Amino acid sequence: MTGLPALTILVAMPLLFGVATLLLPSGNDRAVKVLGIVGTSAVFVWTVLIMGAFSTGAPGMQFVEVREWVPVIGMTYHLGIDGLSLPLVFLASLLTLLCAIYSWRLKEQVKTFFFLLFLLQVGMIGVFIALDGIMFYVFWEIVLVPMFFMIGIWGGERRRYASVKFFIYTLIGSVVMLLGLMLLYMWGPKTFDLVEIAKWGQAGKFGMQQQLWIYGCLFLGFAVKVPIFPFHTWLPDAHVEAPTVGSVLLAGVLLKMGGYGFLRISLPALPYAFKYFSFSLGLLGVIGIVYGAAVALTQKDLKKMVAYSSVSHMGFVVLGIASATVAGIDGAVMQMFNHGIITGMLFFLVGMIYERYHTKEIARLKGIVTTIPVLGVIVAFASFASLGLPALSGFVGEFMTLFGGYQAFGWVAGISVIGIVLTAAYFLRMLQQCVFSPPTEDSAICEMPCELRATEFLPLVPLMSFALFLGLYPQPFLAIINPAATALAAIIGR
Amino acid sequence: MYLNAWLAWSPEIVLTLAWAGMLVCGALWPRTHPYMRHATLAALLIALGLAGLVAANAHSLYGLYFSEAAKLDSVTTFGRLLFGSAGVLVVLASWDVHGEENAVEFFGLFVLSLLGEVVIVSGQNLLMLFLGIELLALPTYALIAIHKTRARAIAAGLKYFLLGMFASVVMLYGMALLYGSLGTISYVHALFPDPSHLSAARLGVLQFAFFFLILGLGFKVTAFPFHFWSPDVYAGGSTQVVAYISTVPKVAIMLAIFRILGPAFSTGYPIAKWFLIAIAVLSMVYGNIVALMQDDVRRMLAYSGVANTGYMLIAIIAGGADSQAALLFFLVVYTFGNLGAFFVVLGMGEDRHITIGDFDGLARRYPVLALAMGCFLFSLAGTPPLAGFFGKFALFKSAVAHGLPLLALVGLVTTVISVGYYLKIASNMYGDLVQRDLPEGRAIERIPVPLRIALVLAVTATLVTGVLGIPLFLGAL
Amino acid sequence: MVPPIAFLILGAVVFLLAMIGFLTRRSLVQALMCLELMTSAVALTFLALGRALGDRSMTGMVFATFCMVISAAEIGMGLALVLLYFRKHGSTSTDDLDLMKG
Amino acid sequence: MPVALTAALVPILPAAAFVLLVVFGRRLGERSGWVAIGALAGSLACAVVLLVRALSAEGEPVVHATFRWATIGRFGLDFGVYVDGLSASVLLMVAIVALMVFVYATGYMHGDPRYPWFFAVFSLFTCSMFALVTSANLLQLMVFWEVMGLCSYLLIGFWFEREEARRASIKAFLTTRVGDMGFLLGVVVLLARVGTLDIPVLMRAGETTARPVLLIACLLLFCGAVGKSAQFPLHIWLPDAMAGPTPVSGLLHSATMVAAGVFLVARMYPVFEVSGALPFVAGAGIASAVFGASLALTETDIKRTLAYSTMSQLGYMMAALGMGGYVAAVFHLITHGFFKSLLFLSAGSVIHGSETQDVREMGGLAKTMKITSIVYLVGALALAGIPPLAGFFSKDAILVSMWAPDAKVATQALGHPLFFAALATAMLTAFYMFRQYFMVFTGPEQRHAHESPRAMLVPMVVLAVLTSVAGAINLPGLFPKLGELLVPGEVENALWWLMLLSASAAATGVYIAWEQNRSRLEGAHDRNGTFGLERVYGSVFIQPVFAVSDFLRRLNIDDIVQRTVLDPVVATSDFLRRMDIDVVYMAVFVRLTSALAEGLSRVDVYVIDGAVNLIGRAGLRIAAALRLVDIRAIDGGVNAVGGGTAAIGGWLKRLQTGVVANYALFMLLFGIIIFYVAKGLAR
Repeated sequence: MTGLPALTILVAMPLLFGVATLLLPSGNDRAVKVLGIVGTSAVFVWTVLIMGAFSTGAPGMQFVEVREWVPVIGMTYHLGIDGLSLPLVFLASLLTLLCAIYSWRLKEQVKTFFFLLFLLQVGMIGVFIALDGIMFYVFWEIVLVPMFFMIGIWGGERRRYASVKFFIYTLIGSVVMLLGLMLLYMWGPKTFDLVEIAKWGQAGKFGMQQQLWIYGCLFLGFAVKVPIFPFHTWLPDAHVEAPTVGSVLLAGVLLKMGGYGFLRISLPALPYAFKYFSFSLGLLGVIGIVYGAAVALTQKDLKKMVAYSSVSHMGFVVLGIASATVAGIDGAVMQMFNHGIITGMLFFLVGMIYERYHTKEIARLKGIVTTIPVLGVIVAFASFASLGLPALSGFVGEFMTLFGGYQAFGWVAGISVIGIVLTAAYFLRMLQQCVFSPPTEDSAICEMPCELRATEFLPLVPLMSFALFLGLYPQPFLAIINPAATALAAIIGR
Repeated sequence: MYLNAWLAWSPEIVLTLAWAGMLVCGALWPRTHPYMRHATLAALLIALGLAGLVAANAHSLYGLYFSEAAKLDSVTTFGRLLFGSAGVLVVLASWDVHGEENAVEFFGLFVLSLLGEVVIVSGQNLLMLFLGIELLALPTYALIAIHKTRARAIAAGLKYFLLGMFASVVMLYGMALLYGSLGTISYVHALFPDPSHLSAARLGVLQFAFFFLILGLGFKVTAFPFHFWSPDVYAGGSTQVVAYISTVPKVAIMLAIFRILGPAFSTGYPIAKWFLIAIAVLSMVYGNIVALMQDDVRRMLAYSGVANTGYMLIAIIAGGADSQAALLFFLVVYTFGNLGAFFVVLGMGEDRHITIGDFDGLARRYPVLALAMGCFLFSLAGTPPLAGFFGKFALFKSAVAHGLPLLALVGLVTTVISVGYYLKIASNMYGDLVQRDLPEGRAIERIPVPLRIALVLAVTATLVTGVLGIPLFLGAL
Repeated sequence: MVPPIAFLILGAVVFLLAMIGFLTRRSLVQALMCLELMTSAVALTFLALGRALGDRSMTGMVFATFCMVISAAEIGMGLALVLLYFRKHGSTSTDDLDLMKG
Repeated sequence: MPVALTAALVPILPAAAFVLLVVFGRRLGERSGWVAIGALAGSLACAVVLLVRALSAEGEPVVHATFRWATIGRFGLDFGVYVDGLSASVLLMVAIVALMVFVYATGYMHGDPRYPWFFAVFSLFTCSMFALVTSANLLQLMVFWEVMGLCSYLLIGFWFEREEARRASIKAFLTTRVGDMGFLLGVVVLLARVGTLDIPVLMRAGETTARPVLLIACLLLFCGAVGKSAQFPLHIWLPDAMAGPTPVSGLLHSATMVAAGVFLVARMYPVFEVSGALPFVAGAGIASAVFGASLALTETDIKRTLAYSTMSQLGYMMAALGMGGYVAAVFHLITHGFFKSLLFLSAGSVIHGSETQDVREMGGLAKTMKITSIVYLVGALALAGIPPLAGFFSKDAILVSMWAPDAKVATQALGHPLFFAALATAMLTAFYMFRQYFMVFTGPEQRHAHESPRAMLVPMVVLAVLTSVAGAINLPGLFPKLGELLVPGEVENALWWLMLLSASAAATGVYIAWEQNRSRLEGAHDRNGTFGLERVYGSVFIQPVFAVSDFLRRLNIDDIVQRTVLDPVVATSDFLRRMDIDVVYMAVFVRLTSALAEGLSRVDVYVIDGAVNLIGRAGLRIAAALRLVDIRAIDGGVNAVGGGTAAIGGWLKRLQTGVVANYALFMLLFGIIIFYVAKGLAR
């Protein structure tokens, strides 16, 4: 690994595989699928290798590649990875691989699909390893296009509306974020190199007023992506219409880009503004937790319920980030990872249910555990993981963000426990109605064959293992995040 | 020196010769008509090659020529290459349409207008600018009107002509006033001097002069209040010509504007600056919002053109070297994106309005065409990693860097609006790729091979500029 | 000797009148004539300015000359288009609203 | 075997059984029960070893071994095992009871289609209780606390085909979760303020941390205990939890779920002591004790009656803890574990045999179910506090602790009212238990019943024996082994008069029950509703209590919760869902934008094109007039090649110049306006 530009390879690999997908002769779907799985596996293996070579104790960037690129616009070629980004990169490669496996039974437009999947992976991984503002933004936006097509092509009935809404809504946020990045450039060190900008910010060279303005601009971009209440309204629509794989990656990885942005850019570059707004941000996080859970409680559509649960869960991420304490940041990254794992699993499951019952209406789904015991049990498992049951990974992140929130904001953070209770309520209600219930006459009927296929079961296994393992023993994972989180918290002085 | 001049302007000489040859042959031997397109293409390719050679010998050939009336520099070279390549694409797109009928008129006029554009870009005084504009404009009036079947094309041409002439004359009066108040028409150094050297009366006259000048130039680039002709003409004219006039002339004039307004402009002439800012903002806002409501794709593209003009004006207002680089890059992006989009419309059929609904299910039935259109749309919308993003990014960054963050904000927000109508087409094209619950769109006749080549070239240009071209363009210039 | 300013005023007045004519005339040909008149007014202005400024490079005169050249080309083009239009639509009943919409 | 491993094995063995049964359960079939039992037996053996060690440890912890579970900045969370006298004794009780219940369950669950799944979850349930008891870290304790909640959810809802089971399982999970949120916050506060969650360190937190902080933290922790131990007002899940299979109730009500709350307070006792939270604990405890007993009075479901008695007994323990009766509470926890599991298992046997849960439909079962009736009697006597059964001693210890509270935590002024309330409750307890006993086992036989299989009877008998002798572990003054184990060096004094008093209170209760039963049998025609209340003589005392009980039943706290908490929450959620801000956004932004766009394009269409059309139409009129005047001239002109200019003019007048002139005008006008605006801006 040493000597090789590991991160360039990491982000180039999916791109090359994507192009290779396009070059395959049309008509041979099987070959495309094999290539898709091989490609995503290769990326995953490479990620694991990087993870293995990553030295855990060091707080700084590793595998750094830095080069002049386009000096006219102040752009550098700067890649690097640290404890914040590594888990998210891992998440992105893992979920893409699982999505590729899950898509084994895709029948139409296979080539397009896998190309989009690879393109999506380029963006997802790129965002987390880019250390240049422009590269960051480019990867950030690259993600939109394949997702737009995934929703627009394989989506549900209102896919056109949903895809355009998704695109435009998130774009509004990100263009304003782009303005923020430009202001960082203009008022800062006249380069888009995020490391330089962070140094500049920590040296206190941004004026207070400047910091507030830039923070506001960046906030909008990140907030829409996370999504932070009240910028979350694109999420349910996008999720409900998106195909399974789209939902998995949307919830699993795309939402994390917002939280990551706060940690990577806002906090190190704008410590004053971050501190200034930290309470408001935390409050928004708490509101998101309670609000998302409250709205999820009466949803009639299974997928929409899970979508709102994302709003609630990402609220914890926001709370943790806002606290800017070690525990909060640790917890936020942990929670991002967990949410990716668990909600990804839930969306896979919703997809499987929909495929079998042709409905996502909670009222019409009954007796899953009696018809398909394995599916039912896994749904229950995922639900409990999602509602933050201790011993499963969701709890660890929630606890740590809550702890960080308490350290920073005191009792206000405590309000979020209402959200936890409500989360339990809507998941249990769903379980009671759909899974642990006898089938009735008017309930939807499972189309044969009901049993899970290997390509469906396989993606669930690693997700379940992670949910369990990280819940039982999070230390190895925390050891990766901790140095970076400690360094970040030190900037704010918490 | 003479030899140098011949060498330096050899591309234009080749084109002029080709033009003359085409006219003579066309008049004498009607059998040569089908070969006019070949001649044009060859001439363009040769001219491009020569332009490249000239650029390679920049150290000995760059400089002022013809009593400081024309300047050969990197901007001129840029113009030559861009106009030439765009010209090649347009010729390919017109290959069958104007292959035999009206061939002499069409290709002759076309070459003439290209020459006009080079004059505009290389010119160093107002007279050259005026001549260039007329040389460009007069052929395009006719080109719009030349159409095999469509009666409306002539009406459109007439409308374009009358309004265009009106704008030119008003601009001409503005030039006269400029001459009167400044005492010179040359902008080799700077047309607008430091205002402290001018008397109050002259400054007063200068205001009128500037207004008239911008009216004339704004008309050609379809800036906001001077754009009214463009939707009508775009919808009425023949598509390949519309593709041409929506891009290349705009590029030429934009470059000219950049040359005219010197460094003193942005600090010394606040009224002029605010005038341009107002025009830019209104163009972006108005163009994008009205485009959102259009159903006819060509009208939509016309309004999107208005909006893009607004974006280009941002660079002009910002001024400075980085803005120039940004502008040049954006112009390339805009040219290929817009040309490509019009070519797709051309490929979908000439006989009637192409509406957004016609794109329903295009991706399923004509995947390559849809892919190309998607490419152009996303580039125009400014989505990374396509070229459009870097173009817009560079523009907005230059605005921020020159202390105009709010202007950049307007640009960014209106970009989002623009995505609305671009995506409407994209989602129509791809909406029923898998689920087929939508009505069938329009059936398409076979797309001629030259047009296909043109499309492929445009796609390549869009992709290559985006992915690889950034350092090339932004770094080198 | 008449001072140059008088010619300038004359040029401005003619330009303005021609412009008003262009804006109000309903006849195509009249509009073309108005355009010609405007061009002439500009040419006059250039000449007057050239003299007023005492420009030795004769910029004003050159400009005025080119004004004439262009206006000749312009009227040729204009009439050709008008004629073409007339021919196309001559024998059929014209759908003018179509034209209005472009 | 190192002692740390021994301690770790206690929860690990059932956990292994859980994994084994989940994976191979289907293949094992009904053998899976024995797998679970085998694992549990191993745990029991380990627990015995631990207790033996604890007895010789003289107050020092037997085991304290940890590993780093998570590092959060400067905070380290070390999970592991920590066993001292308290955990060792509770562990043994849990192991014994659980083993008995497991054996019982092999009989009870026989033939159930989800038999392996039942034992899997049951193992996990036990495992989490073990792990909770041996936790070295408060967060670890909380983790298993919640896992136990999950298991209770799964077990209560085991027969999810029944609507009530599903409802009850959700209710149990959610209600306890409400309390758990307090627990969670308490843990957060402790970690933030004390800086550690290691239980041995936390127990000395009073030395380093301010009292108000600890008070808040302890009250929050206590919320969790209230939820788990079904204390007022979070007790509502407990009666409904009867919807699960009886072995579940047997374990849940004695050794695991509800015991956890009391254990938590006992575990954190030093902190509670310092913080000043104990009076609150006492208050909540005694309220639950009285409340539970009163609710049990008018209950007719055999298991629900027992459930209310659990609530009441747990209230006792809490109250004892609150009054400083630490040893008494743990003592009662242990004895209660035995006799309550005994009672539930016997009740299960009764239900199994008579196939009803309503005591009014039973009667005379002693004839057919002899063993069951005997062991039930033993349990009932123990619960009522009749000497020399275990319940008598432990209840007595509690009463002692109230009469003479620990001076550090409470005064006698607080203790005496509590004492009398507890005494009255003891009498009520004896009353409702024996009323139930008489109704079920004596009197005329109402339906055919049969004795339960041996697999069920054997554990019951074993438990009955244990119930009879368990009091011996802490005979006040004679053999205070438990007290020595828990609090070395402190000698509890026995109050003989108090023993007498409590025994006689219990006896009074039994007597009233007997009397009432007699009167009931005499007027057998009136068996509905209130047990012929009006005929109870000598009930000057009991009458108002019944009235209160009836009132409480009518009040229906569930309904209140439903109306005051759940309904508004659901309504809010529904409101939010309907009025999602998306709608507002749509209204404000999208509509605004599209209105703007519409408006602008109207400007284009109507103002500009409209003006154009207007003029165009005017032109048309003129042309029409022209046509009228000289139609031939025009036709002629049209047909003539390159016709006269006038004709062209006429043509184009109609068509073209209107548009052009207007466009040109607009260019000028708009341009001038913008220019002047710019001029204003420039200034």
